[in-house]
Amino acid sequence: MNKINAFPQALVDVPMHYCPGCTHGIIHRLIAEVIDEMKILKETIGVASVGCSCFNYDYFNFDMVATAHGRAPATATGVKRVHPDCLVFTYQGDGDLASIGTAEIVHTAVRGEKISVIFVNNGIYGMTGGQMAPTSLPEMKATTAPYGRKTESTGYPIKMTEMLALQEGCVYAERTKISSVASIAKTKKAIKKSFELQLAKKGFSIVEILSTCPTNWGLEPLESIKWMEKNLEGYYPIGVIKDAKEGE
Amino acid sequence: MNKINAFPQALVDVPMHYCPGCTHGIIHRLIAEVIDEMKILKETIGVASVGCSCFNYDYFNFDMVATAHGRAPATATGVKRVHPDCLVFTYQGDGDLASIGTAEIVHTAVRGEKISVIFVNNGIYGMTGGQMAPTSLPEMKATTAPYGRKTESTGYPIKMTEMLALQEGCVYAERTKISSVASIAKTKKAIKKSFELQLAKKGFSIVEILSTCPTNWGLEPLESIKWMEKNLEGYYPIGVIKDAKEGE
Amino acid sequence: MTEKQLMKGSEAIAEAGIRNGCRYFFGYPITPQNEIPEYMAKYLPQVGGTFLQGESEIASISMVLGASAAGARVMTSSSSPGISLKQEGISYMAGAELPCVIVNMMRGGPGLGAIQGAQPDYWQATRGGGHGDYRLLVLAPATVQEAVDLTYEAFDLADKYRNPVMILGDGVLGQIMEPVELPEAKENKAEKPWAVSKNYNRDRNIISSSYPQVEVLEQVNIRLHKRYDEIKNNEVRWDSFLLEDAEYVLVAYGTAARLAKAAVRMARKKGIKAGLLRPISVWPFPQQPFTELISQVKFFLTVELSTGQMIDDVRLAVGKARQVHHFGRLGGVLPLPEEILIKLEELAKEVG
Amino acid sequence: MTEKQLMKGSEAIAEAGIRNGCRYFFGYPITPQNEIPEYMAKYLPQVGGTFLQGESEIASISMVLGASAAGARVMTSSSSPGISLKQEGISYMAGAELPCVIVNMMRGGPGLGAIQGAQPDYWQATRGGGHGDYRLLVLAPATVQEAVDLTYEAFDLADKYRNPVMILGDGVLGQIMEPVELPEAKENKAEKPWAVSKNYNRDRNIISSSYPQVEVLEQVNIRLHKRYDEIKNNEVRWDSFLLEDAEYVLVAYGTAARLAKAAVRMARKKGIKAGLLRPISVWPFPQQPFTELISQVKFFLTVELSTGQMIDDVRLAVGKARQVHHFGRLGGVLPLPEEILIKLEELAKEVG
Amino acid sequence: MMHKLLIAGSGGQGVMLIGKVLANAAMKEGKHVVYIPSYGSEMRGGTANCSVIISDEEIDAPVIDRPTCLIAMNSPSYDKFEHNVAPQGMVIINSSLVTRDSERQELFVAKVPANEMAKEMGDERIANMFLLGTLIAATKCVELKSVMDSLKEMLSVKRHNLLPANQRAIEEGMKYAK
Amino acid sequence: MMHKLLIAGSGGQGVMLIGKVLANAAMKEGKHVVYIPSYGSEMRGGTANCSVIISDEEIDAPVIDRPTCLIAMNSPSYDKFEHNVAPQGMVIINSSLVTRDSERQELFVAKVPANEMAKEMGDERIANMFLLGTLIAATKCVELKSVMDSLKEMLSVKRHNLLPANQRAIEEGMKYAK
Amino acid sequence: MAFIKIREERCKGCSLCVNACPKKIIELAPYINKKGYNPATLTNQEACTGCGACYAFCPDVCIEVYR
Amino acid sequence: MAFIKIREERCKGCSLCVNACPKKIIELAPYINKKGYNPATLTNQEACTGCGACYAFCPDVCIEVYR
Ligand SMILES: Cc1ncc(C[n+]2csc(CCOP(=O)(O)OP(=O)(O)O)c2C)c(N)n1
Ligand SMILES: Cc1ncc(C[n+]2csc(CCOP(=O)(O)OP(=O)(O)O)c2C)c(N)n1
Ligand code: SF4
Ligand code: SF4
Ligand code: SF4
Ligand code: SF4
Ligand code: SF4
Ligand code: SF4
Ligand SMILES: [Mg+2]
Ligand SMILES: [Mg+2]
Repeated sequence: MNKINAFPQALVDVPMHYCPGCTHGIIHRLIAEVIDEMKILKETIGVASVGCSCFNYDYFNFDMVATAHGRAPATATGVKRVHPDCLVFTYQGDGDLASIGTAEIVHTAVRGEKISVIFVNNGIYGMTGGQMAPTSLPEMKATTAPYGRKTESTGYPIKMTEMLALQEGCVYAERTKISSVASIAKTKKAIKKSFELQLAKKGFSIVEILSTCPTNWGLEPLESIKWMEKNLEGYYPIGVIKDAKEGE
Repeated sequence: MNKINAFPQALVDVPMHYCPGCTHGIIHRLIAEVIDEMKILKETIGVASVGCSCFNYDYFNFDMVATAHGRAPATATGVKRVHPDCLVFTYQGDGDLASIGTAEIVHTAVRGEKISVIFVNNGIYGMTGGQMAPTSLPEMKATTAPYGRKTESTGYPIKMTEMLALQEGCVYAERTKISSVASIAKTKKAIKKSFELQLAKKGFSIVEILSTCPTNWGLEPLESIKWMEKNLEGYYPIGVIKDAKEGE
Repeated sequence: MTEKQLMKGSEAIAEAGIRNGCRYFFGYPITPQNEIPEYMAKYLPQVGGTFLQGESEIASISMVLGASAAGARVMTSSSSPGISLKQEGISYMAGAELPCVIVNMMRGGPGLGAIQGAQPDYWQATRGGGHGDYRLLVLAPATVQEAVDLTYEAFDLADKYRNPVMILGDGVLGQIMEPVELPEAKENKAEKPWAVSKNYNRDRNIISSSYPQVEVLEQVNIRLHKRYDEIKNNEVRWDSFLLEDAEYVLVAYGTAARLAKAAVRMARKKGIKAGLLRPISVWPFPQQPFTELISQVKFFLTVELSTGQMIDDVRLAVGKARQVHHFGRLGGVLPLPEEILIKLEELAKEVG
Repeated sequence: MTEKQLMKGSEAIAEAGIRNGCRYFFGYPITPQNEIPEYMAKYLPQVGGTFLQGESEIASISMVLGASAAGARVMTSSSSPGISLKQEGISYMAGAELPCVIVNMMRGGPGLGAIQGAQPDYWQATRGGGHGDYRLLVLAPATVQEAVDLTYEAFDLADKYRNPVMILGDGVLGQIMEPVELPEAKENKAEKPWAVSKNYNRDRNIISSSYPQVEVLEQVNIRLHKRYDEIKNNEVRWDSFLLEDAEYVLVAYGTAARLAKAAVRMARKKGIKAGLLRPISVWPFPQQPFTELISQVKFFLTVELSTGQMIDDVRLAVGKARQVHHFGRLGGVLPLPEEILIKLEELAKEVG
Repeated sequence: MMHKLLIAGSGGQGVMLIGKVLANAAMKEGKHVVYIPSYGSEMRGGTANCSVIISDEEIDAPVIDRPTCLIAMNSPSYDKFEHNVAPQGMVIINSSLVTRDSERQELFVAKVPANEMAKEMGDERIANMFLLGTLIAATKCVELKSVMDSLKEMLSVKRHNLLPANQRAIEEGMKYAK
Repeated sequence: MMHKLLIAGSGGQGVMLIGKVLANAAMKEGKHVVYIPSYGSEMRGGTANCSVIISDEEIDAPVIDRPTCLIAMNSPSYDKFEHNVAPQGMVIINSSLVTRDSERQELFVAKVPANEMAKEMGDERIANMFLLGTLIAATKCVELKSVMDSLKEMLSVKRHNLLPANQRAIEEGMKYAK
Repeated sequence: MAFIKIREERCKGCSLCVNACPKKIIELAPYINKKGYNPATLTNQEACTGCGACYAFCPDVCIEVYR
Repeated sequence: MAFIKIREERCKGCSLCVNACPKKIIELAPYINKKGYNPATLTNQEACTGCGACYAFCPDVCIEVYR
């Protein structure tokens, strides 16, 4: 009789502040598991962004830098240039990465900065209470889109990962989701691949993870996952968007 | 015996401050000619950005707003939302649009803001004295890339227009150049098309114009044009990148 | 008298804006002021106005610049970190002489800090967090009713002086609900012959803060500073509480002033002759009432939710004629009136 | 004594940084300080350092934050509008207790203004243009040699206090060339046990400015302000010229101080007992020399390339014991020593 | 008389509604009133609270140190706030979820099995109304009528059919104020 | 003695080089010196200028109001700056490009056909050196030797073959100082 | 023979494990934990296959799987 | 019969028109204008076709074409 799923070493054993059923927690665990498996706990530096995950430095059991809203890729650039042999990743929400931080993520990809980006897309601003994100779906309600997102005046949801994949500096881009045991495993694989590519000094990579926000979607956790698959995934198809050219 | 090329009404008859042979002047004239031909002088509002063209409000003979470096698309959004029936365009350099103003141009395109963007790409920061731009070519020298642009640490030139064309809100995107009578005429046509699409309320459009910077390239005006065609155009092929779906 | 309504500070500010003709709002979410954009998103469309969430605070202030240049009554709001991001844009608007109303619902800092109400951005607001020697007219309401009244007026002041006006509140003001009387709803009829628009019957208008000739820029600076002097002459506002015979004067603005006022009442009950001077316009700062008070007063005590910023202005007004002390709690902690009273008593004991 | 070299202010600053172990530079072009990034782009690679042009000032300061968190000696530079954009990042660095050196080569404002040297950002530098009640150590060199010496030292000070240090210059200082003696080149050996890195032999490090519990944030604020007090005790710097018997004291920093010094010399030639007090650290501001001077002095005259900002600090130091006058030219115009002298004579005549 | 009321519970329990209804009722009676929500990361933890100050005189400080009356809708909030209550203050406990006794002898404690009573009335979501009833009866800070007027205003018209049930709950609750 | 030198011309004429060579030479002589370039949008118009202050004493103000000596390398700069020159000051004119006479009688004017002389010497780009020569001879602000040392330092080694020609030009120019 | 342990004090009662378990042997308990949530509990240890689905889905890392 | 007029005071002597003219009938003048540039001049009016290439290329809008 063995414990087959230990509490990951790369996580600190404290309660997390996320709402019940919020998939941020699952994603944290996956990152931690990958770091454990790769045995790089002491060589990893995470960069926290601003969003519901902004306190994740309390949960990740390795060195962390918390920076300003949207600027994690630039801060990670600063960290990585000083410690090129460390694994450096950012953890960013869709408001952080796809709205205020657009310039930073685009240019970090353009530079082919050797970092990994974990992009948690829940189509809404979780932390601040459910405002519209650039990734919110057409007609989706949000506190700043009380009548639903109108495409005539706010456009269509932005496809950041596709945009970033266009850049030559980006060596790998995949969109995954958290909705089943299989998709969770796939997400973990994608994170691992991104980390491995980084350590092999290949370049910039991003894993976009379709996630949920039960609280601001006004749905139960399980319903949220279903809603995500039915709606968010419809607009943001999962799969590899850009694959590493060789090796790995 | 008729004067067949009058000084455009949409230009003020004052000397321009551009360096000898700088193609900014030609682009100014083309915009003015289009406005004359469309008879919209009194309904046009231009938004000046920060770059060598930042004083163009002295030359354009219509209402102008000058704004902060990189923010012209956002300012144009503010203007256009107040005056939806006016023709509103921005005039931006590659430093302005492709570097500091990345977030603003991307999201203005995403929103499908009904403005026209004249994007003058000379692969360098002209006004500030020849620093590297995100559009500078690999190995191209610049004052902040004294050993030439190194792709390992600064990546490859960014293709903004291609990125913007991806957005559903962008209805038309074309890249042209200033190098011959024909390409000048083509550029004018592109500008006109963009303006017409705007007045037809179709959405966002952009005309990227490959231009020169004789001063900071350290070349004579004519050589500059040749260099542009040989090098800049090699990386940035001209042509329609996204065409309007219907009508026009 | 219209009927009173129970309103949240943030929402009341938004409604006051709408009632004085604000038809454009550009902003980006940040706690503790999200109710302003959210209210605008809901109600602006109902009066034919436009709410747009910018992709960032910088985009938002740049949109405000555009809409203001186009002649609209326009507003933005944020909280500390977001206001820092707007500094370049604010400087541009001051330089281009563009009116707008900017709300800062301050929170604990520096950096990401905490989201509870605090007052650490007084200097940023009154001294120009941005570059270039401009000034903002800065109004600091203490109650929801005052927030309504000052915001309403702010739009007129901004247009009158062609200058941005800031409403300087904090998370407490933004979140509490109080009964308010709302002012009459008006359409904005302000003539703005300088604005860009269709221009069939006039010369072209240029809106810019760029003056490459230094001699010209110097003249612009002089013109702006004349206007600032005018504002200093016309727009100084303050409130006083039991100052007539006060020997100890507390000085505080906004939420801190409410706490200080409670402390003054408690002091009076104990026979301590305390009073409160509450700056309402923190720029221009009310200098004159201090001059008048000096002879009767033993010391001044500023109460701020910071380590002491407004205290500079008090000292500038008072000189070294009297001691000016400071009491503050930081980072979002609110001092209790009792604590303020204790500090006051201690200090009073020292002077005997 | 090493040999002197003729160097441009901006380049001298860059070289001084490199010589004190600065190995990382992140910045974005803006006149009049482009020679700093350009110099760094050329010479940092030669010492194994990294120059990277950020996509904006905001990206640059965020990279600085990252590199500083990672333990590097790191620098950024800009001029007025660009410094406004960095305010949020600067506040974050102050909140996260991260060292770095920031250069502001001020120019005429507000807005895009003009590119010539001016001093309109004194308040922004000394009062925190960003949110959240932090302070920067701000050093204001007047000559290229002093720019070298102060920049060199700035890196040590930043590390010592774990706080950003600002070099406050202007377009004139940035562009002129003067002979300088360069200090010895050192490698940075500063131990930074708090920095993020590979961490085989220690607990994890967290760098953050986020303190959601207000009580904790209050303690952080108190800790920071204790450190600021330490800086006030240790790092006040000023220079004096002919103050011993001065009856009229000019107060000026940076380029304005050079102009004022020339005026003082001219005044002395005319038998007017003028002197110059030149703050070198503008935060912390040298208060004490003023106290010592008051009895001998008839009035103070600040000379600033602004409408008067440092004058607040002088008044705070002097109180109302003496008049403090202001003379300034704006927008990039430099006053001639003659003009300053005329102003001085006028004022001297008034006091008789 | 200044009533300093603190209403605490978990996110979905209708804590904020009690506070707003009270504040609105007080306003209708021409009283001075301030409603102070808690906000921010606290909310996410699952606990929520708000304060209401009601007074005949101007209210200066929008902050409550020692509430004169606490409604504790669940255990965590009871544990968190019991010790803050003013001496001789009042505690109204949702005894359906809070089982332990008060640690402070001098407090006036009313135990209201709000969830059970609500369930009995067929709608567990109105548990908060019972506690509101107890509060107004115990403190007399506002009248029942103003509360009902206030509630009517604050519920959207299509929910006005719920008013009678609410009123009954409030009236039931009032009985628990000894 | 304080020399306040203003060197003006168009972009490609080597105006800045004259200034830097002078400043460097002055430094070598242990003098106090400040070199002040003009910069910014002015540069783009095609005119360029710089100032150099050389003094035995500390230099306070890094600004020149009335230069004691002006080098005008072309007409526009002559027109622009002639009136600023200090009373009894000196003007050194590139007479290859400036044809009009001085409007101020009291000035010391040296007319140097620099472009022609340079062309004769086979390299029009060293026209500036003639004018530099005239300046040092007329003002005695620095010695020829320091100028040559300075020039040697400032030219990259692979251009040191140009030094003799430069020296000749400077020496030729010196002859024009009356 | 397998089973899981649920660290109740970490659990937020989100039910994701309840839904994930192919054997449908997890339920929310009728009582609440310190944080005020009804924690998940294993109802039928016998049936547990140790498949780990519950662990994979738990956002709060409450579950330990033994096999 | 066609010709062009060149507004010399606007001209910066960039030579783009010189190169653009298919008839090669534009040259830079030996003298300089007020701004210090050698302005473009038409050397052979007879040959001008009024094609407008020079106008199209002139960044400073110096040229008027008559036809
Ligand atoms: C400069 C700045 N602007 C705004 C905010 C407020 N803010 C905090 S988190 C956030 C957005 C969070 O959304 P997202 O990135 O999608 O993360 P989520 O909470 O959904 O995981 C915003 C706007 C801030 N902290 N700083
Ligand atoms: C906030 C800010 N940062 C930097 C600058 C300095 N600046 C002025 S123009 C410019 C870049 C110009 O390059 P580009 O946009 O390519 O235009 P070009 O001059 O090449 O036409 C920069 C960096 C500024 N004015 N404001
Ligand atoms: S607000 Fe949304 S994203 Fe944030 S923790 Fe709660 S459920 Fe998750
Ligand atoms: S610097 Fe370059 S882009 Fe600017 S005007 Fe001169 S040639 Fe044109
Ligand atoms: S391990 Fe599998 S079978 Fe066992 S409880 Fe978990 S999900 Fe159910
Ligand atoms: S998934 Fe985890 S948190 Fe959710 S109910 Fe199951 S054990 Fe509890
Ligand atoms: S119109 Fe044509 S032919 Fe005539 S000068 Fe111009 S380019 Fe030459
Ligand atoms: S193209 Fe225009 S500016 Fe250039 S030489 Fe010809 S006329 Fe002159
Ligand atoms: Mg999100
Ligand atoms: Mg460019």
